[in-house]
Amino acid sequence: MKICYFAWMREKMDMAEEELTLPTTIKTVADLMDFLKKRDEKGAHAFDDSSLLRVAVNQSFANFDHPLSDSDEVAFFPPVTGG
Amino acid sequence: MKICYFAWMREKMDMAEEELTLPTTIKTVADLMDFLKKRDEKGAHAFDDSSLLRVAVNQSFANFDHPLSDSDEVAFFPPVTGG
Amino acid sequence: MKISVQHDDFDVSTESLRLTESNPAIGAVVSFVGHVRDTSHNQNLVDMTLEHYPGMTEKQLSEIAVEAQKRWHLEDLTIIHRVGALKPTEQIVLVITASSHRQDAFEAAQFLMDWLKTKAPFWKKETTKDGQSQWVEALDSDNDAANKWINPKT
Amino acid sequence: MKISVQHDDFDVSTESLRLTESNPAIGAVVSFVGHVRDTSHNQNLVDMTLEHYPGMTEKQLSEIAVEAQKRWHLEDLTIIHRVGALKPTEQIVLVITASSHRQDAFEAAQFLMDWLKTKAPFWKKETTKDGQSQWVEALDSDNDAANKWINPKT
Repeated sequence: MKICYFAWMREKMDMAEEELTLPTTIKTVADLMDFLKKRDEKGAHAFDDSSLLRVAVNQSFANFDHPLSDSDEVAFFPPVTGG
Repeated sequence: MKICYFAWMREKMDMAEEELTLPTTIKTVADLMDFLKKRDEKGAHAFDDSSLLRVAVNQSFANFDHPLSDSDEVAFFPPVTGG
Repeated sequence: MKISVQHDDFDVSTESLRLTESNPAIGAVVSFVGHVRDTSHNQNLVDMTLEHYPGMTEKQLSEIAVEAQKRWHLEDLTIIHRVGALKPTEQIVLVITASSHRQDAFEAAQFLMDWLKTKAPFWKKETTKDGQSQWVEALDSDNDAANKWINPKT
Repeated sequence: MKISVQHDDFDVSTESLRLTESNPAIGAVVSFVGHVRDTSHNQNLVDMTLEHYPGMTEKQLSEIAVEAQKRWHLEDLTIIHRVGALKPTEQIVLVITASSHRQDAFEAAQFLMDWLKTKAPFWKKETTKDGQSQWVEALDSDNDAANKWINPKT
């Protein structure tokens, strides 16, 4: 699975993207967020308040209960501010 | 008094403007319209259907009951179609 | 604020950058451009001639512009209206509104066009390929659009 | 229909005339341009950097454009959004809608901007003279504006 980070999520995670082989226990976006939050200090900080986060699965906005498979591209970022 | 005609009113009256010394019987725009309608063939034709006409007195839109004085500039024209 | 009645064509970029380049408070610029449209169904419009009432036109456009500035927070605005003979697809009218926020710019531009359409003394005459020419008739829909704005929003 | 995400600046006149010069059915062209605004109160913004999500950005902009074409009668539309570092007063975004009638062009342009603001993955970071930089926060008012359009008008 490819995970992308944008804006301050990229800064907090200190990387723009990573490849991850999905642990079998991860079924949804929420599971993945929980996994990344517990993985290390950076994850704990970045995923501390999930109400600040938005998620895209395969480049479409998704809810936290969206199911995941290993071939998905998931992105975490703050609410958008373009225009 | 200066009287101006625009668009098809100019064509029907066959002039863009004229100077007229106000007969003392003319107190309002409606009086003037009635006078011009009765003056000649062109006036009869141009002022035939007053519902098609708009009036400006001193370059502001005015109703037919607007009072007139000899120093006024009056204009007759169809509804505007700019923009 | 710039208001102009002219035969010459205008350039939207030039006119909008004139407003924004020295004013960092401007975040939103809305431009409306009206074009000569071939409404004759079989595309045989040769040209459109715009007549106006010199003096009253500028007066009416100024009054409409002042009203827009009263109702919305605008940093600046521009109205340019062409007169004389114009060909299909040519630009007829330009309205630009510049504001900190896009809602004000959008609403003010729409207001300016709706009122200009019913309150500024311009008249259009179309000439078609068969040599016929006729005055364009006013639309009820333009009156309806203008009437929406009679009362400032509360 | 043209959709572009680019660092290069754009020219409003060039982009709008590209739509109108060969299409005599177009009577109304509405352009919206967003500019880098100095919102730092004491005018000490040095620059604004726009980041985006390549791939998803183009996908979202296309979906928004298609939705606008479903809801309004549009002859054509253009969306250009800049990314990278931009200075105060510079142009950020351009939306152009071209239609036979101005109401369609105005509403569609407003819709495109309201949805772009909440659905297109762009993020702004401001750098001020004191060397501080911070991510711009999303506004509730932008969500409210976007939500107005959830249901197509009946």
